[in-house]
Amino acid sequence: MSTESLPRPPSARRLELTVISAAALFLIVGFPLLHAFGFVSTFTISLWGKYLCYALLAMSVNLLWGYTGLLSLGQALFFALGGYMHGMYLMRMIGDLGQYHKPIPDFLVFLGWTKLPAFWEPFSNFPFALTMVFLLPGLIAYVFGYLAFRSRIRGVYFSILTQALTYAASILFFRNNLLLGGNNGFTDFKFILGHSLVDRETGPATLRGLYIATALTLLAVYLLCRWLNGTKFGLVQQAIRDGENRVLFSGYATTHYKLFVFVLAAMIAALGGALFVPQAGIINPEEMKAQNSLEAVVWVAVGGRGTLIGPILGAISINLLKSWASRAFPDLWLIMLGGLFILVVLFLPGGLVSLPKRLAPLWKKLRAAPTPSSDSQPSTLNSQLPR
Amino acid sequence: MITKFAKMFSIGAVALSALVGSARAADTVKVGVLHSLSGTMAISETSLRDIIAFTADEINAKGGVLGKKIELVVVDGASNWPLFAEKAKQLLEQDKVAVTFGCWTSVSRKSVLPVYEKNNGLLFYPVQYEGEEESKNVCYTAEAVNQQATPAVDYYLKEGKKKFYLLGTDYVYPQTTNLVLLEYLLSKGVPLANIGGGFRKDEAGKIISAGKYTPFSHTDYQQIVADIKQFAASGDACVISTLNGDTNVPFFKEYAASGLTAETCPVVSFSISEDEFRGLPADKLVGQLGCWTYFQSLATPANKKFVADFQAWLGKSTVPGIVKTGRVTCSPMVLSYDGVYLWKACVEKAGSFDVDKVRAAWQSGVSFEGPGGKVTTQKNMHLTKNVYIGETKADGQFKILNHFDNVYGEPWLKGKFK
Amino acid sequence: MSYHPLLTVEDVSKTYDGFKAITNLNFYLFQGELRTVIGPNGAGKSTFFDLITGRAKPDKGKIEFGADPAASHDLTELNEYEINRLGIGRKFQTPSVYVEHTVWNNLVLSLKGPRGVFASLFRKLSSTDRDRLDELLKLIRLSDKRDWNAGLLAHGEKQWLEIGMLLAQEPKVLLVDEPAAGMTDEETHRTGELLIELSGKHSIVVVEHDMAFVKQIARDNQVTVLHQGTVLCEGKFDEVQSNQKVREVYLGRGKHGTR
Amino acid sequence: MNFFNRVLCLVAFFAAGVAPLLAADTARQVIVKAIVTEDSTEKRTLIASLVGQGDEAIPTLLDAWRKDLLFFYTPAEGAKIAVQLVGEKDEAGAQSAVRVDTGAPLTGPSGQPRRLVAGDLTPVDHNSSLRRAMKAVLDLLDLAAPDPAKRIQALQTIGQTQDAEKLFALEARLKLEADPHVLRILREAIALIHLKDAKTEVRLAALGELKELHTLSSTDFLKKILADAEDAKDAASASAARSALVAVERHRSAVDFFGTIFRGISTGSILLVGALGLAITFGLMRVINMAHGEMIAVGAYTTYLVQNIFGAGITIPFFGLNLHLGGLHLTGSAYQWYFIAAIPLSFLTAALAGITLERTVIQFLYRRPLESLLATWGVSLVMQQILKLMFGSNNVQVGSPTYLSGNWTVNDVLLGWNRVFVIGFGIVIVFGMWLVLTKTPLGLLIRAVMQNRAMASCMGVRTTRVNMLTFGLGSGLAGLAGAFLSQIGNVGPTLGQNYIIDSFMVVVVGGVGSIVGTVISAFSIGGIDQVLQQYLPAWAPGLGWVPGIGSFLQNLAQDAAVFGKIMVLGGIILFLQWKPSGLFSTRSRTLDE
Repeated sequence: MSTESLPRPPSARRLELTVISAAALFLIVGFPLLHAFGFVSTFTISLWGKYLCYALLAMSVNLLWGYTGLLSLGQALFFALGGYMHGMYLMRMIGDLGQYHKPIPDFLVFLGWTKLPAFWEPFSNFPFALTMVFLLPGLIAYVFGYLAFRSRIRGVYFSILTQALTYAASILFFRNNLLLGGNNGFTDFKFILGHSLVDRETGPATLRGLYIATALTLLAVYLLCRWLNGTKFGLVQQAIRDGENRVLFSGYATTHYKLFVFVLAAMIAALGGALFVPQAGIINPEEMKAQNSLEAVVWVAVGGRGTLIGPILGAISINLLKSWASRAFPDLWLIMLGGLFILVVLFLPGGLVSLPKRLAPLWKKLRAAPTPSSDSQPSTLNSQLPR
Repeated sequence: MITKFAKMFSIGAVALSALVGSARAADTVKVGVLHSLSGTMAISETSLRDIIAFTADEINAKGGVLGKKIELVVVDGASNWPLFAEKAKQLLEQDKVAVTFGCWTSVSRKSVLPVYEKNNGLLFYPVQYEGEEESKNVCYTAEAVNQQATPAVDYYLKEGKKKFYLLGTDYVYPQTTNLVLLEYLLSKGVPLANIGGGFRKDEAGKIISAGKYTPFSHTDYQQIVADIKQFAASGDACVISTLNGDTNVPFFKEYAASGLTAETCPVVSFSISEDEFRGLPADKLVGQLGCWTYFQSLATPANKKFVADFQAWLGKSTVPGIVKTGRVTCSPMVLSYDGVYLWKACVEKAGSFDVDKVRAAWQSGVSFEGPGGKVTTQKNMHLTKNVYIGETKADGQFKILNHFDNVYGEPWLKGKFK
Repeated sequence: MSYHPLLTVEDVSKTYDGFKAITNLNFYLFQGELRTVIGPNGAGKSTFFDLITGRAKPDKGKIEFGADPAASHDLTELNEYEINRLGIGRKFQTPSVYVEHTVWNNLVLSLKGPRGVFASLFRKLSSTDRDRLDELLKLIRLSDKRDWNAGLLAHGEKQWLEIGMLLAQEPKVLLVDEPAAGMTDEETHRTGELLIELSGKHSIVVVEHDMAFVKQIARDNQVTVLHQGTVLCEGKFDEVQSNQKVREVYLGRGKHGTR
Repeated sequence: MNFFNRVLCLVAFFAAGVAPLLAADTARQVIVKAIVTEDSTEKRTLIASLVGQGDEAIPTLLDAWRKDLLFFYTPAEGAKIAVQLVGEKDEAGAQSAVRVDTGAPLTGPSGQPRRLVAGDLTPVDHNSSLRRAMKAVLDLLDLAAPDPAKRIQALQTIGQTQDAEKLFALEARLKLEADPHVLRILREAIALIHLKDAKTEVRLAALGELKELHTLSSTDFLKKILADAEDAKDAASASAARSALVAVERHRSAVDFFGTIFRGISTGSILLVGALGLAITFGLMRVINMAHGEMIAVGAYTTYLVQNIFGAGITIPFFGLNLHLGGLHLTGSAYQWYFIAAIPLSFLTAALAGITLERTVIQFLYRRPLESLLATWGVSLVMQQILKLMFGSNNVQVGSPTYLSGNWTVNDVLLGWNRVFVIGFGIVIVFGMWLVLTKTPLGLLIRAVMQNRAMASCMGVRTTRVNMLTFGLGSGLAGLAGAFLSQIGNVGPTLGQNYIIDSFMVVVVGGVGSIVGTVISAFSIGGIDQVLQQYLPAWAPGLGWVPGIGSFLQNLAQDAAVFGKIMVLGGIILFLQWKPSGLFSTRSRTLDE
């Protein structure tokens, strides 16, 4: 079913489609090609790979917050859980090439273990690990979401509780006794699906492959969200954001819808985390701190919540800014970042994507020329943000 | 839509051009500094950035290394481990630094280790650590467990202590240290009943490690101190603390409030140096012990000069955001300082900045007379150095009680004392 | 009327923090009836609707739905959406439409049909559905504004849209809370006409303040007067209007008759 | 003990005291010998030989030694002399010097008394083993010390060394001792020494005595006796030791129980003072202030500043400027007042910071709670970094005033004064807040505005001002919390992060908008946390039955501090199933609550 809600002339839609296709083509094909021919360094491509993983995390936050009005501060947890599940596979692939040259992961050796704990066994199998990437975060999201939504915990209470969940999980994962590496987490990965991550000859190609996989995943998630938006599900989702009670009185079991979105978002975040781990080279409990969730929320806010492209834009631009500022102004960059968040929330609630529209009148005044066609505004959703 | 993407890519382009970096001047050599200047670890690591800046200025004033001035490339790891790995890649792949001085926590070292191994870089690591690692791409100027923990236990045994309470923050260093200490204490005839803090068992129920572990930033030590108080009630007890960073403050405040003192039940802490002391209630710690390879109170001329030079440098330093008052020197700082000089010595011995040649020079054994005494490089990438045991004073300094000279740095201790 | 009521509310009480909103309320609604409920502010009209629609749970009493006593549903056990799915639609006092959605989509969301997650993902609108929506749009006179965001509509238009949404659900019982508020006289009249037209097919409960409007729609139908959470009296509009007790507590206090 | 034994002891006691005298060395000379010798074992032996001597110089000199008041003085004309510096310092910092060996004033060549400056001299060294030896000497002297705490410490040391030679002195003391606490330790010390007696009946009697006393400090000795008796197949001793141990363990579980209750209350108080400010800003105003933790930090840093102003002053670098705050250079009890002065000041600075925040950011976000969460998070990042730039990234040192140091021990249950103070303080501010909210015009306005902003505004209430003041009050309470937390934990730029999540939990569980709920939830969470910390390790072995992961769970439960916290958080989520709006919810009839 199409919503037929946006009265946009076909030309604007075509233009948007062209731009997005061009960008996607560049990110998926062009960029790796540049790397393959040596115009882009491996450092840059794996850096961008990480940014795209963050974009996946931002997409998941946006699916919840931007479209359903659920501000989850637990997305970092699912991101990290996905990372851990994939990380367990990668740890098994190290084989006996670790510091101790033992067949079990290094941290187990220093904890005094001599054989692999039973729950580690199946993670040598990639399909199993991949299944767990979706299954475990999905299951946790399901149980937590079921309990939270059932008792009608919403708004800021939901945020606070998800934050508490993340916090509880992070302190649990910090324990070495959990046998998941404690503070050190997983690192020193060597192989993924038989390809070396560290070899000087083949490593760059593996990283390029990972980058392409990430870009493709991002595209797939983008298309998924786009499709979702077009269905009645998308309508219900946004209706829940704008007035959940009304939806209830229209006969929709909002709990089921929210639960579905929550689990879906958890899985998207987990997928992002799973792709992140081999490219970043490490996963540890820091990754699931509530601050990371908050940061992802800020990417969405800066990019533009409730839009498809906003979160991607926000995640990439903020991380670029971070990479640059943490080096150029090591003492001041946190102030800059914090200040930026405040300013965006106060003065640009629509985020970066609303900037062209915001600037349009100004542009008009300056040029005294017709606006770059008012129909290029993305959708009414962007311009009129709900509370 | 077009404008959005134009913006996105203009940002990208700016960043890319910034990342590619400018051409290198011929008469300098780039040296990376990779510490956390923000986030939780900034507490400790900022001082190391300062001391390296000082050392670089000192060396440059004397003509540099092989005639080249040191050009520092300082990056902020921001206490974020993936960012550490990213910054390490940046230093090695973009900036092409000759050597990096950096990391504090084990996890940051572990996160950058693959990067250094892959790019064949060289990392100097200056902070006491758990051992169990020996990478040819890391120069461990740090104290190994046998240069800190076991000497402290020896000292306690000589003092007639019979009961040992093991307490630490839950991360690799305390876990490994206590694992080694458990073996060591048992090998010295201390019965299990006299080791406090709890035990960890494997699936067969065999004890594999000991100790009480609290999380990072833990604030509530009431119950643990009450436990120690009971443990120490019958006398001759001591505490071996591997508590990290700021958890020491609530621990010692609670410890003092419970009436436990250095005379009834002393605590030896492996993570409190003069620098950490600046945030601790020193009056509550008088008489507690520390064990390091350097103390600021060392009364050697070399050390006195070092301390004075550093203070003078601080006075006129232009490093942004540097704290100038109330500064002290401590073991990780001195090991960073020694590290820079050892690297210089190795480079000069090798006659080249090439990592393989510098490593070969290191492994051949190079010595340097540092503020803490002579340090000598070893084939296993560690350092032989002097170990000192000191007693804390109300002014935040240590009174040196005992010293062990030229202790060989041994990273692999597990299973050695069975 | 010998047959079983469609909606049975018996001996129901509800307290909020010691405030007795509803006390021992009895109310019966029959198939096809158009019932008007009046009462002063705080008489418990909204709470009454809340109890029926599942927004609030009664402290005691019975609320049942279904003309067949053997297959009736206990509404106190059900959620808002479950009650709605049984065929009880509610129009709120303040217009509550999806302000971020277009008029069309507001109706699409309300259209009778499966409400499950998977149906919403994969089911498409049929041409019958479209015809039905177009028809409704015409009825509520918003055909030319079908692509407007509902938030941009005037107050009265929102009321109409909400009525349209209610109709799209094709409920058995319509609970209508002050439909005329914010409408012009002409619109009010039209609303009244519509409600009258709908009665018979649907059972309708209207809560209203506007006495002219009440008079218009009540006609020969029953009017219930609520006071302090309980039924003060029930009867034809004229009977009620002339009831002494009612005059005392309600009409006597305000301006007589209309506002 | 029979007469013969008593005589023997008497002889031994005197022998110990007289022997050095016979060797013609006075106590002072012995001490000088100990000072001079390089061999630490000999030092200890010499010090130990002072035991039981009546010379008054012993406590004075040993005490001076321990306090670094003994020095080596090397006159131009000869060998170094050990001296003690006594009396007031004059303008040059010099004090009069007394020779350690004779006790006479140190004189110059012409016989005039010399005055020396401590800084010019080398202090005489000591270390902890030496200090322990000194302490053993002093302990016997301390048996008659006026301070009961000192007597207890002396007795414990004597008892634990199980030195039969000191029995006589202890028994002599037994007749004089009136303080029941000291008496208990005294009896324990005697019994411990008797445990080493050659006679079985004496040992059995001692075991009976220890059973009656059931002191915690006797545990290890009893365990040893039990093990020895079992080895020697001495059934009588073994059973006596076992029953004494049972008594001790029973006492220990009582101590643990009451200790846990106290710790639970104290943890609850800390949660409470941290959460009270939030109960206002979040509970009443519905503003999610993620910078609440930084308000706590502002309060803590204010305490730090006040401490420094009472002391030597402080210079704060800030964006290139150096802000100098002069010190009052107070000493002694006047200085100790700094904490009292810091309490209102930390309230004021944090309140001021809160009002600034409200005016600049929050006032625009009253209707957008989720966005206020994001903006205030940005504020929290900025504030952390500013604190870092001003005070450095290191933790700063905040000392405890003397009246908050130490503890009050009731029947082996430790009650730290700082904890007792926080509990009292928690009660005071809850009461104060109740007064402000219910008995003052401001409170009335606050409640009016928070209940219905529009209505209050129509009634002529200046809502913006009330908002500002309410937010200021909430932030000020956070500042107060900071002042107190500085007594318990560390003071650093990220201090607030440690408390923020807990504080939110307390408010959510208590029911938003309810002060009573906040109080009850703080104490419940604190209590449960402490109970789990105390008893989880004991329950841990019970997890062994779980197939496959039994030992895994056992190990995990060992980390009681963490596992307890996780269980509390899990419990909160389940609790909210039962009461979704917290313990005490203010039910609302409006649609979207």
